[in-house]
Amino acid sequence: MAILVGSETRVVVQGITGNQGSFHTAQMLAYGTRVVAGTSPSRVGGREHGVPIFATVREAVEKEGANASVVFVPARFATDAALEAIDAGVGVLVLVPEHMPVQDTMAVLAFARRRGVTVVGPNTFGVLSTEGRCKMGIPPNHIYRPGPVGLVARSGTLSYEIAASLSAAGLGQTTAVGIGGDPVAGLTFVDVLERFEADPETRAVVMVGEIGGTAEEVAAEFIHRMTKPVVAYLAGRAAPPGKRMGHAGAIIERGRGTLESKRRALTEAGARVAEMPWEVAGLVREALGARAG
Amino acid sequence: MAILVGSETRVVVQGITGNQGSFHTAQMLAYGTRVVAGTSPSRVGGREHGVPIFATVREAVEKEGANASVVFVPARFATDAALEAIDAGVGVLVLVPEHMPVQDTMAVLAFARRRGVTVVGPNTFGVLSTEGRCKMGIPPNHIYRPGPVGLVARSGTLSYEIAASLSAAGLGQTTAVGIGGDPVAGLTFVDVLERFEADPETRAVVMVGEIGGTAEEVAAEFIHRMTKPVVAYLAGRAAPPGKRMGHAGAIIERGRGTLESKRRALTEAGARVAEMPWEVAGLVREALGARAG
Amino acid sequence: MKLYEYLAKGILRQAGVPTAPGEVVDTPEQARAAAERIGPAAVKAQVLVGGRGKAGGIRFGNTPAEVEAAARAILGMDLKGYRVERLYVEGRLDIAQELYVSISTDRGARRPLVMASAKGGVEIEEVADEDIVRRHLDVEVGAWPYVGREVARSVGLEGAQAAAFADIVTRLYDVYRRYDAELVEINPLVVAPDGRLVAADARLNVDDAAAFRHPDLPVVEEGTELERRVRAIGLAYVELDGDIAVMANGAGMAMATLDAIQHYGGRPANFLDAGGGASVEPTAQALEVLVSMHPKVIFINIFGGITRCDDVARALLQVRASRGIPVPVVVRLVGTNEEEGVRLLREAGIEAFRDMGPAAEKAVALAGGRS
Amino acid sequence: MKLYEYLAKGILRQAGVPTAPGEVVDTPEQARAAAERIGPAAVKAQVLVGGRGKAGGIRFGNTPAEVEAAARAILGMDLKGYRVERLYVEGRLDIAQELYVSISTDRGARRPLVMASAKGGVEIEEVADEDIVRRHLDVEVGAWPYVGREVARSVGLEGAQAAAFADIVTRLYDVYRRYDAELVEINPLVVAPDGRLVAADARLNVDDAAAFRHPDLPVVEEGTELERRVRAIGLAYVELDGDIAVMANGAGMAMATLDAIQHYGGRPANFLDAGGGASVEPTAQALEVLVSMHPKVIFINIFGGITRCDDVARALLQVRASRGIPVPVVVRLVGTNEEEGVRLLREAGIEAFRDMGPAAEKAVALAGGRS
Repeated sequence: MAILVGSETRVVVQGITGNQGSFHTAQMLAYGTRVVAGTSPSRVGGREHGVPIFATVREAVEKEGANASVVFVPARFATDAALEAIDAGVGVLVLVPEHMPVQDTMAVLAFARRRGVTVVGPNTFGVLSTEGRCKMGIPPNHIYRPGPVGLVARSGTLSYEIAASLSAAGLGQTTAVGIGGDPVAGLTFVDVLERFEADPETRAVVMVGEIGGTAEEVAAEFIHRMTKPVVAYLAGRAAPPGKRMGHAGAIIERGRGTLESKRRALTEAGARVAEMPWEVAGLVREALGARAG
Repeated sequence: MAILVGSETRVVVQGITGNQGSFHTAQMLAYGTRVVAGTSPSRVGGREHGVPIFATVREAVEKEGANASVVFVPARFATDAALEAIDAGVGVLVLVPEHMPVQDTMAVLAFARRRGVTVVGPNTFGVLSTEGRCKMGIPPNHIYRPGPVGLVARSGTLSYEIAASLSAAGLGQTTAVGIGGDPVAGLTFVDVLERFEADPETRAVVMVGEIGGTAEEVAAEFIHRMTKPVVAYLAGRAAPPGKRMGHAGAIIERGRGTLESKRRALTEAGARVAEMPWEVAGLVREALGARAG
Repeated sequence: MKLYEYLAKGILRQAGVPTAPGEVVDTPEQARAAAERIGPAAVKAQVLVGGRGKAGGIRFGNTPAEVEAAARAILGMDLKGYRVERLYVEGRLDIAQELYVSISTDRGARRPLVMASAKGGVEIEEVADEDIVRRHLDVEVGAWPYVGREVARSVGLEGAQAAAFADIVTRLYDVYRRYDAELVEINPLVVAPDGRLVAADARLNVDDAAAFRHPDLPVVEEGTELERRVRAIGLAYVELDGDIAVMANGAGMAMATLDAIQHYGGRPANFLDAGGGASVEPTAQALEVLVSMHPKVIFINIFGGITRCDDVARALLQVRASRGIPVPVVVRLVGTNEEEGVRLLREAGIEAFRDMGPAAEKAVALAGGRS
Repeated sequence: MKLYEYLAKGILRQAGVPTAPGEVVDTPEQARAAAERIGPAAVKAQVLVGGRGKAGGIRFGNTPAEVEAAARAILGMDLKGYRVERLYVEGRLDIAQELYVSISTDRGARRPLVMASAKGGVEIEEVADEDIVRRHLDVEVGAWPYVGREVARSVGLEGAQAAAFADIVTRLYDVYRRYDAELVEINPLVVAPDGRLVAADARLNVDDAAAFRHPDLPVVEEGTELERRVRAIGLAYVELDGDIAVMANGAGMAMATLDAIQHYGGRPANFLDAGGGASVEPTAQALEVLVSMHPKVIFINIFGGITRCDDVARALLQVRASRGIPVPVVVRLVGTNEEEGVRLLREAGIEAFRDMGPAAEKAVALAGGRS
């Protein structure tokens, strides 16, 4: 088992003929993902890496049975692409682009809520499930192994670092989910934690947070009630207030979003909080051992 | 029993201090309606016909338990009033004003749909239920009698004419509903027919339609499946195409909305269609007799 | 409120929809001057009726002299009851294909509706249903480019043309929203031989109820002179071709009253809704309009709900006293304050009816019976 | 992107929010001239930091001479690291009460949030929670006047003032939407002795990601000169006060890298995200920036997912060859094409680390150990 995506996920790639879209389509296919269609304004009727190209997501849904979409178009076209996918009836929508206007994101999420669509991102590396071998997004294929750990992160590369260290320690993953680095995102930590809590294969959860907003504090409230152990790492201790640390969402503003607040909330909720990324695997092993004993 | 409103309906009047609002509040109270609050930008904290005046619908809901609103503000403020009532959590919203912009009405209806609010109107005389003595709107109090007939109409005065003739013939009404004379309205004929069909006290339905749109044709599809008899009268036989007959919605446009099309659809659906308004009562009596026999 | 083609085109052009160059003219000489700037041109009557082409309201000219002659032929024409007083001189388009596209309000669905067809150039009612693409819009989302792309695909467009079409749909929706349109239509949307799309004819109907939001929009007066005059005093009025002048309270009642007259073989002269709760003054104004029409009979049909019967009686007697009513008046009067109203009329020698049917029958008889 | 007060006020004024008359000036003489037109005035430093008043960045003058003197005192001041180069001279307001109102994006709720308080005039963070009214907006409906009326009631306003407040909320939301604002704030919203409401100070922060929709908006350059320069080449960069220059790929990795340096007692000189999948050229550009900072050590921390380790190695060697790197470089390099990258560096005499911790520790040691 896994969460969000799996063997039944039939993916349409929006923007399949672009540099990013084409490269990652090949990578997703290599991982085993059922990429059944792509969209592009050009080369309609042709193929990219063997995948048929359509003008619209609606056609991809109707003709190829696509039920999930991953968006690789440039940020300023991403809102249109997202609304198109929701309207066409996909169930899961992964928004890879960085720099989507926040108010556009809110409009997309409102429409998605009405249509019951799960939105991952924007500004996310995506989702990867080891069982069913489905990847929607951009994480490197080789670092993940099947196993009992659910991984949820705001950041891409930092989560790859941690996934690789888990894999190296023999702690494979059920699903890795990127909620994205933007201030407003579809999936929250809580949304993902709920799914991991309900997923029978997931036995422990690793949560990679960072400064900015209060998503980690809200997650802590849920962690209180979780039966599965949670190990957290939080990035941004060295960040000064008022400065955006790369991610649009990674900023301490008006006294909110400090690392200390997040660490305290998570610790009080019973999560094990690693000081450094390389400590995560050890804490997971300890948590799994403690739970088993 | 009755539909839409009844003894448990607690009404807030939006625009209670205006000429219309004040006059009809007195009428509604006289009928027996539980008018529990009014709103007005002026005289907040005061009373109108004994009804407390608030600045917002939210306060009327929180402090007086209002669960339905009837709007008497001028048309250009009606959109704001309607959205306010929906947002404040009323369950039934009656929009009396004529001349609300149609695109505003669509926005109001979309919001109402999301919040599960029933909208009657705009450009409606409202709703009156004899059992429970609840009137939201402007129909004259004296013409209705308790009885087995459900009445639904686009037009006010024409439906009063028919209600009075029913009452005179000893055929009282469960509920009279005005869906309004605008092209886009909250309740449709079908919405109301469904409720009458489900209402145990209603034994026959009178439907007063008119030229314009295809609401009567759509209603005919539902009437096919109804167990209760329907008597219809349709106004506008003498109307030339392309001319608006008073109601914004009463116009034959591009070949749609003709009386002939409606009459044919209703007749084929098994409804009794009266040629003239004064024939309605007789057809109802006949229908009830036929059904009883 | 309908806008003339040239106004609709101006709005579309401003919204970024491609149109041909064009100028509004009032005289043949102006048409010639316009043609000198524009080149070969279509000369189009600016009247608010469909089917101008078939009726001779559109002509073509290759030279300024031809355009002038075309203008001379059209100006002053009677097109379906409207006199042509203004022309639009527009650069001629070479046509590879004619498409149709519009956005209107779908009453039943309570949503905006995009309609498109690869068979444009004729009134959309004449296009077979299976040749029309229909796509409803979500009012809380609107028309983003993807909607246009989907519709473009459905009418068979591809590549750059599909993109141009999608762009036009988005811009049409902007116009639909910004102008509170009931209908914004491009028909035909011409595909030029070089593949470009150009709006060759345009309609824009604005919701009357939203006119207060568009004070800058030039008001186009629709209807006959009498209709305009009566509407100016705030009453719903439609001129018909019969001889029985009619007043009733409420739109539905007014329609039913016409139907009753027709039912008895009479011919109503008008539709007039005096309002569901009108007092003495507006009712008197409405009556004066009826008198001024010189009908054979005046028929007043009142069911007093909010309207008070005594007010109606007073209005009638006031008009009779002030200017006289030279034709028979049939009054049906029931409902609120009925007794007082009937008494007032009786004292003035008018016997009011209680029932609508006999009253209508009497009015028809007084007008000379079945026509 | 933050806008200066005077720009924010201009936008609010255009949107119909009442403001006092004001002028932007660059010199004391201009301030005097402005005061001659405006009368008694506040002279306000135009810098993008809060708490200007307390820091001496706002002064008052009753006469043109006093205003000129105030301007002279403020111009050139250092306010929390920003030099004052521009002033806003604004008509003085008589104050009966100070309110607070703003619309911002609530990340958690994923909705716009109206905040209001009867205790304005101080930073909202300093206002007790129970004195702040919070009202989320539905993005598909927006802020119609009723929302403002509800908020007005909640902060205790009545009558004409409640109506004026409601109107301001609606207009603020228009600005929030039209300018893709992250925050639009009026603080204080002054209640004048005659009861009128006037925006006395304003903030408008625009979403950087939406800047492409606002090409006319004057770009306000935030941050230090170096930060601006690095951002201009498209990299996320923040200047810090340490001596270890840092580059990593991905924002999260870059943050974690700083944390690791701090963990071992070192002080990072900067945050630099070279991108999650950057190729040779941008990586080389980023490295050149680090060299130009004259740090004690350069620390490169790469987890190659999409980023290729050999590309990073090539970029490093390229910069070393072209301009030299006069300080020690510590490299941690794992992931995609790791072997090739490590080999390239080894051939050039650089031994790459496999693990982040020991690499960070080494960098700190080379910089002189714990500070």
